Amino acid sequence: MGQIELKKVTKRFGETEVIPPLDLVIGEGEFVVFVGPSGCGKSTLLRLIAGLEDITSGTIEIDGQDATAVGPAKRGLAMVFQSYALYPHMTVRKNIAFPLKMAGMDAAAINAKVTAAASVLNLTDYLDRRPGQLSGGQRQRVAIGRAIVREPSAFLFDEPLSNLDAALRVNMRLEITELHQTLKTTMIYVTHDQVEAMTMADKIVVLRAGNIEQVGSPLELYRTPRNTFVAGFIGSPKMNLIDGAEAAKHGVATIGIRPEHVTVSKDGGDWQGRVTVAEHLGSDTFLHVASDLGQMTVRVGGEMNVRHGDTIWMTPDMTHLHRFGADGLRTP
Amino acid sequence: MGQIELKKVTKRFGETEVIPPLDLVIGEGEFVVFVGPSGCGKSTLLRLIAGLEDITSGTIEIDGQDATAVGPAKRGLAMVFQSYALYPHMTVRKNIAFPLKMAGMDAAAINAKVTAAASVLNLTDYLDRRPGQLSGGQRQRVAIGRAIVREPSAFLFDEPLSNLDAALRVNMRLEITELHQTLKTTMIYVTHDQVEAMTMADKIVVLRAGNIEQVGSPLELYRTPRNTFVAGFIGSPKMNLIDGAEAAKHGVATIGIRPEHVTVSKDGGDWQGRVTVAEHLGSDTFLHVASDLGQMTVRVGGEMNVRHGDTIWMTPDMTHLHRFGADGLRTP
Amino acid sequence: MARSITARRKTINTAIAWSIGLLIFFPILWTILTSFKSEADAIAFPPKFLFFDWTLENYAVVQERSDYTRYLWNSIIIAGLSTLIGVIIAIPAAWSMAFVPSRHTKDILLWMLSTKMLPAVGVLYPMYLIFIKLGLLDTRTGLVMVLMLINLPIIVWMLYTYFKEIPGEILEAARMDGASLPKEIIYVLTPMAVPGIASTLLLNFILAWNEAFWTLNLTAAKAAPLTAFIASYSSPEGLFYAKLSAASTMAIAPILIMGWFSQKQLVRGLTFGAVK
Amino acid sequence: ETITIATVNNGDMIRMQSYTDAFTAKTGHTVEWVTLEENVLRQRVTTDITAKGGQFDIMTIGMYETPIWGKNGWLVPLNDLSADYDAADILPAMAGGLSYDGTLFAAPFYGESSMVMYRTDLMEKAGLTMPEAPTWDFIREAAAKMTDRATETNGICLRGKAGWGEGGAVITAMSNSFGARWFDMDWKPQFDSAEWANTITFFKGMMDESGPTGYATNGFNENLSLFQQGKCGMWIDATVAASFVTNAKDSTVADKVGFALAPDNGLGKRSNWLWAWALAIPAGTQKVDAAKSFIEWATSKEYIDLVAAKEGWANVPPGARQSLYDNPEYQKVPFAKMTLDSILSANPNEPTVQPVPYVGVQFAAIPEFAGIATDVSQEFAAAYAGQQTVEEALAKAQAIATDAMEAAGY
Amino acid sequence: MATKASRTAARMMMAPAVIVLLGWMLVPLIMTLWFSFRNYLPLRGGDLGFAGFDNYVRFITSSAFWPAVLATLTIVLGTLIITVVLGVLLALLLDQPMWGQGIVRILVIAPFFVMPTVSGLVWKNMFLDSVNGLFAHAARAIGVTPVEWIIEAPFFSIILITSWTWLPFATLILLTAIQSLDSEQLDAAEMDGAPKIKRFWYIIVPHMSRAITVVILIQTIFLLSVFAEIFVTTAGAFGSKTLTYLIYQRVLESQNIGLGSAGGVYAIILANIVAVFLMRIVGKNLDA
Ligand SMILES: Nc1ncnc2c1ncn2[C@@H]1O[C@H](COP(=O)(O)OP(=O)(O)OP(=O)(O)O)[C@@H](O)[C@H]1O
Ligand SMILES: Nc1ncnc2c1ncn2[C@@H]1O[C@H](COP(=O)(O)OP(=O)(O)OP(=O)(O)O)[C@@H](O)[C@H]1O
Ligand SMILES: [Mg+2]
Ligand SMILES: [Mg+2]
Repeated sequence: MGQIELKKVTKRFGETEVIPPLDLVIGEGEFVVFVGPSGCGKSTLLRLIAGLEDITSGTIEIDGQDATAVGPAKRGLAMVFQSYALYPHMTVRKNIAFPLKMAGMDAAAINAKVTAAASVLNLTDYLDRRPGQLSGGQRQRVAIGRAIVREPSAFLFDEPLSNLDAALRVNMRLEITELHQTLKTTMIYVTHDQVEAMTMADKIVVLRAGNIEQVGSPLELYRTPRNTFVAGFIGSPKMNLIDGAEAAKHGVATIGIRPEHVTVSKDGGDWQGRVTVAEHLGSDTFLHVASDLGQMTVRVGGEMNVRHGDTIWMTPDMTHLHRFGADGLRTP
Repeated sequence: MGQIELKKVTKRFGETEVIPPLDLVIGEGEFVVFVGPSGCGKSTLLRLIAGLEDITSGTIEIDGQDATAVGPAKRGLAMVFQSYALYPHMTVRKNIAFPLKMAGMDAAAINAKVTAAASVLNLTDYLDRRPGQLSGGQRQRVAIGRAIVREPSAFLFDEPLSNLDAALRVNMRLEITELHQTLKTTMIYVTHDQVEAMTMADKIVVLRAGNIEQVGSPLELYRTPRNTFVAGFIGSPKMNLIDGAEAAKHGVATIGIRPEHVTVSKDGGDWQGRVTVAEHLGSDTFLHVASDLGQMTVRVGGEMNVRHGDTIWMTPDMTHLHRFGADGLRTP
Repeated sequence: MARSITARRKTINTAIAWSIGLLIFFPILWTILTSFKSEADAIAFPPKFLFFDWTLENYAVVQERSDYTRYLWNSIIIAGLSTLIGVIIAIPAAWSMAFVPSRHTKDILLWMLSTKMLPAVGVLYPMYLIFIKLGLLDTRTGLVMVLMLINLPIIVWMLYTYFKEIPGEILEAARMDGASLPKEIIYVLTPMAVPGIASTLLLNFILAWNEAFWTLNLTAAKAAPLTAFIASYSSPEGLFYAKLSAASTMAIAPILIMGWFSQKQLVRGLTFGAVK
Repeated sequence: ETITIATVNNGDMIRMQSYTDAFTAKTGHTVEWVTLEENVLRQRVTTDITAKGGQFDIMTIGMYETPIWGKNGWLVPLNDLSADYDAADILPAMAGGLSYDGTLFAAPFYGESSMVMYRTDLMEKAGLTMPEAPTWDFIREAAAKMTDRATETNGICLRGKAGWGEGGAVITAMSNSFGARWFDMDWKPQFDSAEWANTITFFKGMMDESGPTGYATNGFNENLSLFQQGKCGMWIDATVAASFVTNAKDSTVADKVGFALAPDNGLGKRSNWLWAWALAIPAGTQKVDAAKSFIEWATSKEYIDLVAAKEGWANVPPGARQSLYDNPEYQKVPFAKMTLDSILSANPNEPTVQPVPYVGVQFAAIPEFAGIATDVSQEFAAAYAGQQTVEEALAKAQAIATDAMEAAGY
Repeated sequence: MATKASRTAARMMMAPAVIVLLGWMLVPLIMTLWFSFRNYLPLRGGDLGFAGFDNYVRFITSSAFWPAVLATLTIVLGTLIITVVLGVLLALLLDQPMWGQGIVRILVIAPFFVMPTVSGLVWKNMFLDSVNGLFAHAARAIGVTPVEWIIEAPFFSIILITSWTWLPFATLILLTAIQSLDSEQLDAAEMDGAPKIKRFWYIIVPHMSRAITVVILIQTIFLLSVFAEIFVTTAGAFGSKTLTYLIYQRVLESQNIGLGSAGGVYAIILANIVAVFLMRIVGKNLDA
């Protein structure tokens, strides 16, 4: 239960093709994260899967059944929206019960399910409150509660944490991960957040302008980005991409090295540069460096005593050097 | 130009005292960041300095002159608001020109200044758009543009980046830092964001309930937090604070150790614990560990092959151990 | 802006605002006061403000002359039902406009409003003939229909601006949760829009209550509302200010009281999306 | 059966409403009243009768509508009323004005003419005596003498208000005594005649001298109110007003009022009008019998006796029946004789000095009249108010009337 | 939202409102058009045959036509200007801190609930009347000759009444608009050195522009058909006859349905000219 397969799915809004033909298989029980720049079609893709938008061509199969023409309610999927989309006029209990009521379940059964879901989500004490009386994290949990009672074959999340503040985001991230470990239901999760993508996903799908750039586990993407786009997109701070003569030395069009894979010294090394900004976080120091190879960012663990204007030397860790051809693709 | 001194400033809203008597000196050209939990009075303090609120008692001196009774326009300060507070019906050009127009400057001079500011801020192409047609980062820059054309003796920023998305926030952070380096004007900056506070400030002011808990450079605060509040507040992930027997061993009420100052091993060490969640970011791995000392967070550089449920050993780096007395104050 | 304003400023504001408020309210106040005067006091010079012989005689006379309660009841039924039916028809239309907008949505909306600009007198005769044909003259049914149609554009517009503020995601959530379209509207949209619907009901109730052209021309005895009641006082023999005032007070009192009680709702709804 | 009656909101009609129970007791029929202000009433009933809406079983209409509607066959003839009713008792002038082609189509509830009502005390103070039949010159002179702006005493109050039933009626009746007419025998409007110019000039001259401020907006009600407050020396208006100005409850001058015939100009026609509010049955109604029984009741001698018994003779509906004026009790009412004399001195068929093709004293009973007269009276009102000259007003009136008459195909 | 199913549903849900309104517009409109080409005189026996464009020509060439158009526009514009200007000022005032704000609001909103006939009657008889009106009393009390408001200033009188009715509406919308202004914008302007007056012109007024357009749109719709106020006060005399009133006279007083219908068609044309004009600005302002 919970395998979703997209076959040559396309989507146009009027004249503009938002999703060019796209194939994707999401396995049962997987936690799949969609990432990509704003406007690349993440939400659209999710909504196509949910059935909230018609696909222009292609087919969507859920558990092997063609679901292309099936209405959103019938696909057996549950969605958690960015704004949570709780029903503000209903209590938490009614919110969670709503899908069951729509399914015509009898009151006793509904009650049992709601109680169960509430206890899983630590909402038991809030069942009679309205969404307006809840904190952000609690609302988030109600939205999830509403999704889980339906026992969907897959959950769809569209940037569910983006409205929360940083501290809460960390907590909720952990909670969702735990939920996935408990339920083992397929989850499709859209986010902008690097950390969320890296920490939660079994599989990350990187999208650009509706195209899939790469699919793989977080560490796969971190270690072996398929092209410069993925290389630049995954990882924070961004990978330094260097082209020109330095890249040519390695026989490729572009080389990439992550900020954490560069050793910095004040005395000597491979590349020389001048610090433009030094960001001291205590735990780390980020140096933004102007060098002959262009603007670069490097990370130094702990505290390093450099300031704006200092000259430093950088030495890349060759084992972590990434090489890309003229077409942007990784060369082995 | 740009020294601001607060002497025994207090502020009450009706019955509630939001700012108890407070003294603070902000030196010329300094970049001062106010941090503190929500509702602690950061915005209020900023607005008192700006003159947008009357102070209840005390005096504010700007460049040695008593400015307590001076109107906001006359204090020579410029403010960038959290919502940017752009004038939605005016073009970018008119927005930036507005303070100059109010000052009665002639059209040619205004034009020259606006053009100059726009080119500094990369807004030249957008001068004829309305704020509604700009992205968040561009709006932010217009707000800054409106502030710099006045050549104020100090800038006041109230959480200027909180409405932007993560990637943009990083860029704008660098831009503001560079701006400060270029203009060398005093800046007072309110933020919630750890990273912003650490990376931008010359001096951080930590507030709690209107009281100043500590003032100092970011690294000073990171290295020698004056009390447990500051210790827990500065640094991300948070410092692990441990009390009870383990702290007693060190002869104090509480000890603190930052996640980055703990060495992790699978074989042995000081403290044993079980991993509840392992977050693999590629560049780092964050481990959330349940131990006898309570829930702890540790950071491991690069990739570490641990999973949920694994048992690990943690060894604190004693040179970075923080000790706090029963009153919460640091003991030397 | 939130700087302390002096008590003096506040006093001055209060004084000016109260004076203007009373000035605006004065005609109504004067009408109410006059309704308790004798005819002689009503036109006395200098005018008597509070110190006159208060009397209820005028109300007694007015009540004796015409059966106020029947007019009142007709007004309530006609204004109430026309508004209610209007809202019921308008909710689906406003739903469509707000949540499934097309290129023509705005055109349709503006077209609807433009139907309100037709001069009513110009079509009185045709309407009268149609009403005769349909046997609707002097029936509440007929008036309910007409007033519903007159107010429908305003109702649609108000609901549309309200609905637009409701995030579409909530309706989508309902759809994902298995709600059919009618259920989505009944269980989710309508309850969420209750404040908006309430103020729409209110404003249109008032407009229907005060509508004086069709209600006067299409009724005789059975369905005549308060506008017809007042028409029989509009120029009685002699200028009986006190009786005129009593009748006027009786005609406006119910709506005035209702309006005051629901002021907040009304104001919020009145903005037609003009205020975001 | 329940019959619906549309009626005007004047005092006599409202009094009749309060006696509805007596009717119900007598016949078992109940009544729904639709009481409207005069202008609104006229619109409502006209729309209803022309469109055959059938909303009313009885309509209150006047001398203007009755012949036109009767001619179109829209009214039920009333020539078969019961013997008790004594139709022959109806004053011939009234019966004549409410008939078409010899058939009575509406029964007069009350009839009226117009006459001079004056303040005996002020007249005395001015050192003048009001003759039984004054001339306009005398009236103007007396008005000037009685006027005292300091005490807000106006020598004369007349209607100037736009509307054919308001100022239009007064000026038309007055124009008759000046020898003016609306149309010549070829239906040509006559506002370009010297007689009309004289009429308006005289009227405006006199009113400017001695009339109240704002007389251009005064109608019957305003003048009544002024007179009752003692602000008018003379008032030439409907005879029914006599009972209001002599009623001590509302009038401060009740015991100081004298009456005289409407003035003339020595041309053989007086300036009084003739009007009746009458009850008629629209042809479409299903309840003819019930309606007839109501009319018979409301316009009967019995009703007059009922009112007389309850409220005194001064309050009975006047001007409809000869028998009322033969009643010695009624003859004691101060204005009874003058009312009858005034009614008798008006002749709808020969309203003015020169011959006219129309019937009606202060109106012409043709369908176009109301529209034209309203427009024309608006022009006159503007002239009274000084917004245009008399010549301009008359020229416009002529143009309006010519245009409308052409449109109507005369 | 935009699945095929939902679009189909949307069309069906829109249908009832559109159909009834279309019927409400078309049926009388077509009948009016039909009558306007007929020589329809009910008092002369009804439909007397085809009239060609006679009615149209007669209506537009009548001396009353252009003054009526002018009167209509005068009343609409006059009321709009007064209500918007005073509405803005009053809204500003009510936005200030004061005691008893709620009650003042109740006082101010009250006229909106008064039916036009009643307000016409009350104003005409109890205030504007030159003998017994309060204004006249006031004038006399200070030794001035009372003004004949309805004669000397008919437009003023009518506009006074309509403005009194609509000022509350304008005030309340504009007040809500002012209250929705982000106070940081005013703070920013103050920091930028704008004094009170300039903050009003540069920040508050532009912020209210959308609300002002809505006020104008709604009021115009209702003011174009102002009738009771005129009927009760001047009865169309002294040049205050609006197009609506003129049609009323033709239809109901002259009983010339054909002519009145032609007038109705002209009124529709005028209304549409105004409408198009309005929609232009409103459409733009409502998008923003
Ligand atoms: N209803 C629509 N009509 C027309 N274009 C649309 C519509 N919805 C989305 N688009 C376009 O489709 C593209 C993809 O939008 P989508 O919302 O899927 O992006 P996204 O990846 O979710 O972006 P974000 O990260 O900002 O949420 C965008 O260019 C957007 O402008
Ligand atoms: N105008 C006001 N009237 C009354 N209390 C106020 C007012 N403005 C602020 N406060 C109170 O003063 C305290 C400080 O508010 P302030 O806005 O300065 O907090 P802050 O530190 O900026 O918080 P945040 O981080 O959430 O912006 C809060 O408790 C707030 O409720
Ligand atoms: Mg999205
Ligand atoms: Mg704040």
